[in-house]
Amino acid sequence: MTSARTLDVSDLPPYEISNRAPLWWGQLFMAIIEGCLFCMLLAMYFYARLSVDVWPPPGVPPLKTLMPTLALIPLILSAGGSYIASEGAKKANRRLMLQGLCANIALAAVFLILRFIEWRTFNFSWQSDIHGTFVWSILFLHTFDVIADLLMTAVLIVLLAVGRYGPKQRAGVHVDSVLWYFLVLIWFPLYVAIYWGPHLMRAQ
Amino acid sequence: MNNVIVSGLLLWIAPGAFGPQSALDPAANSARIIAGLMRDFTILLGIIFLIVIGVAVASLMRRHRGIEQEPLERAHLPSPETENRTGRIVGAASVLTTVILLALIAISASAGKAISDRAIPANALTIEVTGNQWWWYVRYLNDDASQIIVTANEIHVPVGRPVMIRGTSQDVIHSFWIPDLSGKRDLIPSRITTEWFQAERPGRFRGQCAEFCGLQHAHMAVWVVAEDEASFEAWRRAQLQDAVEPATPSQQVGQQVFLSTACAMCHSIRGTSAHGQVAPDLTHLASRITIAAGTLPNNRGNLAGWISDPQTIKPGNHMATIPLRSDQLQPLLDYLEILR
Amino acid sequence: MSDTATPPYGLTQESAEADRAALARTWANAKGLLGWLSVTTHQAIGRRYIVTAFVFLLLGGIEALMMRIQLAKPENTFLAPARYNQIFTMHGTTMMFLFAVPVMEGMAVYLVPIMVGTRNVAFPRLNNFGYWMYLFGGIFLYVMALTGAAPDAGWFSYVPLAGPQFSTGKGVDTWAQMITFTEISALCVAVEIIVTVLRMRAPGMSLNRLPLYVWSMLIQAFMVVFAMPAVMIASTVMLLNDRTIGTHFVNPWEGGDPLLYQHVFWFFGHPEVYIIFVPALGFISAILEANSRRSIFGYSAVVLSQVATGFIAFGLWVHHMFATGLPQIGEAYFTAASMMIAVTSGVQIFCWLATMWTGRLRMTAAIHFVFGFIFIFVLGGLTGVMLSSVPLDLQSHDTYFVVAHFHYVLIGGALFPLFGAFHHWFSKITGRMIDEALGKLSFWLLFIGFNVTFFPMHILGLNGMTRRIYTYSADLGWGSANLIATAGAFLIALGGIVFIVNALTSMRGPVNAGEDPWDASTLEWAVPSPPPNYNFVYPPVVSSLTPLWTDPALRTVVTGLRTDRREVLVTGVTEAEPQFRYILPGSSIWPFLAAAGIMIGFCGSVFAFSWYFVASVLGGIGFVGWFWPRRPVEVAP
Amino acid sequence: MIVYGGAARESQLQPAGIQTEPHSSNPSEGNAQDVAEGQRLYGEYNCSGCHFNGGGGIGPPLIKTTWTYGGEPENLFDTIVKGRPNGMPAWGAKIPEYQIWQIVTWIRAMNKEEPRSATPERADALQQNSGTIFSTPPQKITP
Repeated sequence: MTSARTLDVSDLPPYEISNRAPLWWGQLFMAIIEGCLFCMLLAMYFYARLSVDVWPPPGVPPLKTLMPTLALIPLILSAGGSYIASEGAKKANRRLMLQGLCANIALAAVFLILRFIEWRTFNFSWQSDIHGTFVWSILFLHTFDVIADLLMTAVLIVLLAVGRYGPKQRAGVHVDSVLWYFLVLIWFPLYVAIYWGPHLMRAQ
Repeated sequence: MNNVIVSGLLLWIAPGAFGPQSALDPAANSARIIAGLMRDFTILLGIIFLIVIGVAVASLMRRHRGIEQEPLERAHLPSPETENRTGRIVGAASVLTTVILLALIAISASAGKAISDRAIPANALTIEVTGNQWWWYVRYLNDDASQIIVTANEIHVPVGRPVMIRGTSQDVIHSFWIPDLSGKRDLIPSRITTEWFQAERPGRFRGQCAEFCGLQHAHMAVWVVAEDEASFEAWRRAQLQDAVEPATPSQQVGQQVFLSTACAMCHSIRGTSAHGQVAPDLTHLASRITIAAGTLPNNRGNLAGWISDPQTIKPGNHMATIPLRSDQLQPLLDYLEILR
Repeated sequence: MSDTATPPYGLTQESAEADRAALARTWANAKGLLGWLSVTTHQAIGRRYIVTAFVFLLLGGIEALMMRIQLAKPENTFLAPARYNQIFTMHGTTMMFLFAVPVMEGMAVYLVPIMVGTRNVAFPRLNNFGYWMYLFGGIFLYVMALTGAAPDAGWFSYVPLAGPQFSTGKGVDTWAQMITFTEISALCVAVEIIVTVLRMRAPGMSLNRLPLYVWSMLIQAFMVVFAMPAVMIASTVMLLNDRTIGTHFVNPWEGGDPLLYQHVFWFFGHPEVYIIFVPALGFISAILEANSRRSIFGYSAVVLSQVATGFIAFGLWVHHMFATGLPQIGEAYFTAASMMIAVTSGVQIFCWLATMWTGRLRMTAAIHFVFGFIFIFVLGGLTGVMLSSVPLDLQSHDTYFVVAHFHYVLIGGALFPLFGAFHHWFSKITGRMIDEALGKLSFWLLFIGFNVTFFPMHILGLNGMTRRIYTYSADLGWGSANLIATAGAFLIALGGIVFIVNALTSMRGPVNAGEDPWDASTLEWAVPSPPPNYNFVYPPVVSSLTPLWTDPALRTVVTGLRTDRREVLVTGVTEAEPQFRYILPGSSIWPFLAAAGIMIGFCGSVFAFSWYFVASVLGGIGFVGWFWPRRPVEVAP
Repeated sequence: MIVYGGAARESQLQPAGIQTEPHSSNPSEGNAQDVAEGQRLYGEYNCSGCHFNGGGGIGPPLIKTTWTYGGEPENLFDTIVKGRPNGMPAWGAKIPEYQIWQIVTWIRAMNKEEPRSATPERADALQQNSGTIFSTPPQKITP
């Protein structure tokens, strides 16, 4: 039986937890879709900003930048937690995965709490004017994505805690970090636009 | 001469005479330039189309003429020489296509520059057109406030003088388009958009709203009357006058009916106490060619039908149906007919 | 001749038979209604997409006939204005969102996995979820339309007409939310196609051996990924929120701008029409290759042109807005971009003509449709070049000249290749040959009917007939051309009926199509027709661009994939070298439940914003159930 | 049944006469089209000139719970048709009846008494602007 005619693949591993796994690519394209969404929102924000003379409209003070700047710290650290979890997933180390995910969810929760506190200081709603509409839409969509990702992380934590996990669930832990890195990275341009935009653009 | 070619080219297919609203029968500089451009594009692209279809049909027919083609069954590829020769032909055709398209971009840009907003001459007669849901508010701007004319659904322009249309809209997006005179320009609620043309021959030209604007988008027409300088001046001076005073008792009763019922709530007749701005200005209603934004010719019968039941003629339009008795309607018609 | 008749060299007959029986058991769909709802094999879901999209094509066609009857003569009273506005909006929305994009996805979901030599798409349950979202979206639109809340602001719903003040009732909200459904399903299929084509190809199928149809679907998938988020924002975030919670994205008096909506919508709008058109280019390449007995001339030229089409398509959306008075320099750029995209289509047309000229054509029904494509699409493309010039567009924008143009490029550019593809792959999908004579008859009816209907519209448009008017007065001289167009429309309907009769009668014949009736070159002709759920008993190893022509017996195959669980081979992106095996999930009811939960929430969100939380909770439960691990959790190597 | 003009009054003289048909039902109740028409007419007939966008100014506010002449649709209809002392003109002869019902429906929509699915969430107008709904929008001159 000459092997030239048949390509035997039975010795190849039945799964792989790395960025070569199809699930990782699926999550990457999910991040690209969300990225297109936020980039379009950003472009619209600048379109509206340049079509109006006074930004933010009279009666609305430019947003205070202290609280969101503080909130950046837990956000960046939570990406670290996600990195630890994905490394643990590769090495099938349950303790490392649990630590990483719990750190991620805790720090993200701190980020969200700081954001909800900041929301109470806004004196405009999405119904007040174009500035309110954009700020609230961008903040709401980003928060909704963050919460959705946290829920997925929570379910993964439950699975790991119960011990009912296999290679597919470890792959889940690994690819979850892709979406989280994206959510952290996309927040920076949005943050600069919403909070620093009015100050920078007022300079001319 | 050239628009005969254009119309000849296209007309032999569907023999429809030019209506009063046709881009193929230009009467102003903008429309003439565009019609010429249309002729050039049609001829050039028509030739390309015939060549491509010729090759396609020939390759279909070639199979039947029994020309011994190269044996494909084994290699499924013709000989390398055929491939190279075909490669050169396809390459040449692609380069030719690119060159033709660059040429088309060039002539399109030059034509565009000639009719663009930047080419508006300084002494243009400025007309402000505001689109409302399903009628046009027209105002002739003038530095001297007493010379400002307010009318609706009909525009008179002098032949030979540039005219600039400044357009905006009161509710939704409309589009001001007189095919015989120039291209269309959208009227957008938060912007002022401008376009211009210079009529070259007198005539009556019909235009229609070109951007879908709701229930009666189909019946939102505007008539443009291009006339020589003298008659335009006469028309303008007539429009400046206030409404004619009612002479006969029937006309006076008609005026009372107009002022006491809902008509005065929306319409305005300068010289009377009716000053509603949300509906067309009726000071010179009788001088207009049509009523209800180009829907009906302006005669007594149509006016009566329109006043008694506007919803049947233009379903969904904003004119209220007012129950008028015949002893109110006839005098009202008598009064409206004197508003020259 | 292929893997059914003689087992590949070195494997005994019995082991091949045993593997086939095991695979049939492993890949069998679950039985009963529950099984029908939870099927995850790509052939079943592909067929469902095609049949559902065809039903919506018929609905759209009926709406078109009603419009043509109303416009047959001046001052006609067949449809009241309100009803006519609803009908033309439903016609446009059904054809664009519920027929054109899903049918191209359905064909891709069916054909791409077989053509790249694998057994299923990358994410089978996501495929199931995508189909249900599409079906629920279509049902939601038509249920709301038939109960009085039909959208009536046009298929692109310009604001402020579609805004909260000028479009009362729930019609436009339904339109906006329906788009969310169909675009989620389009995104699901796009991500699956990208990952399937890039990661799960047969070993040896490097990128320069990828069939042209698979290239078209890969490019279309990337366009969907980058274009659909824009309509997600235009329809849901801007229009629906403006109407239901009072945001001011497009309120001109509060700083918003109606043109912002137009920019965001057409940034999606123009790639959308290329998303419909690029797969049709793939059909043309596949049909021409099989029926002209030679591989397509200029393979790399065609692929590069389609990639260029994909990129340029995102750079020319403003030619829909030339009449809004944008600055001159912007219009000049978009004129150039709109004209340059004609070059890429031109190059492909020249390559196909070269293929037809140097090949030996068989006059099958599919080739008739290819000729119909060339005739109609080239004419539509040339009127497109006319429309990309600003001065000409100012005269013909929003007139019947534009209606004629986009029907030429959409029906000519997408529907004719699609009907050609139906005739070409009918034998593969159903196992029976479709009748060629009836096929050619339906072609001539469609071809003549189409030209009789839509060519006079060029003249009507230049004679001033604007778009979307429910009637016109007699003295404008448009009556005769409109009557001719209405007659042509009925001819098209007749052609459609002949095709349906042809398809149904051919379905009743014996399953005798065999594997490769056209002696074509790509891998889908190496599996039985209709293909079993696992496609290949032993996935082939590919050694050339046209595997079935250069190596008909497919002697080199992949062995070693386990037959007691659904396994596929993951290979490298460029050279497709085997990397590792990948276990696919079986049937699962959870995607259907997740889709149903999200549907309940999204339908409610049209009436109250809080229903989005219902959608999140129900959808969340569905997703958690979806990836909750089954026993046994640990995977044996 | 709400006693018509429930406030204590010394004399029996009712302003603007006794209301004749107290219980005619509102044909435009809950109809989204009529609510939108009422909103348009509220601006076109210049009700906003005195009542502004419901907040009141020259005329009394129209978004409130205690109505001097009754807040039911038929009371509002009667107020508009017959007018009221202290400045409310009688619109009976000036505005056709079906349009008065539309304006009444819009007033009830302002008071959130119409179903939400029939009421537009916002108008294409300035939120704080108390003037007529048809204030000309801020003009941006493009060329």
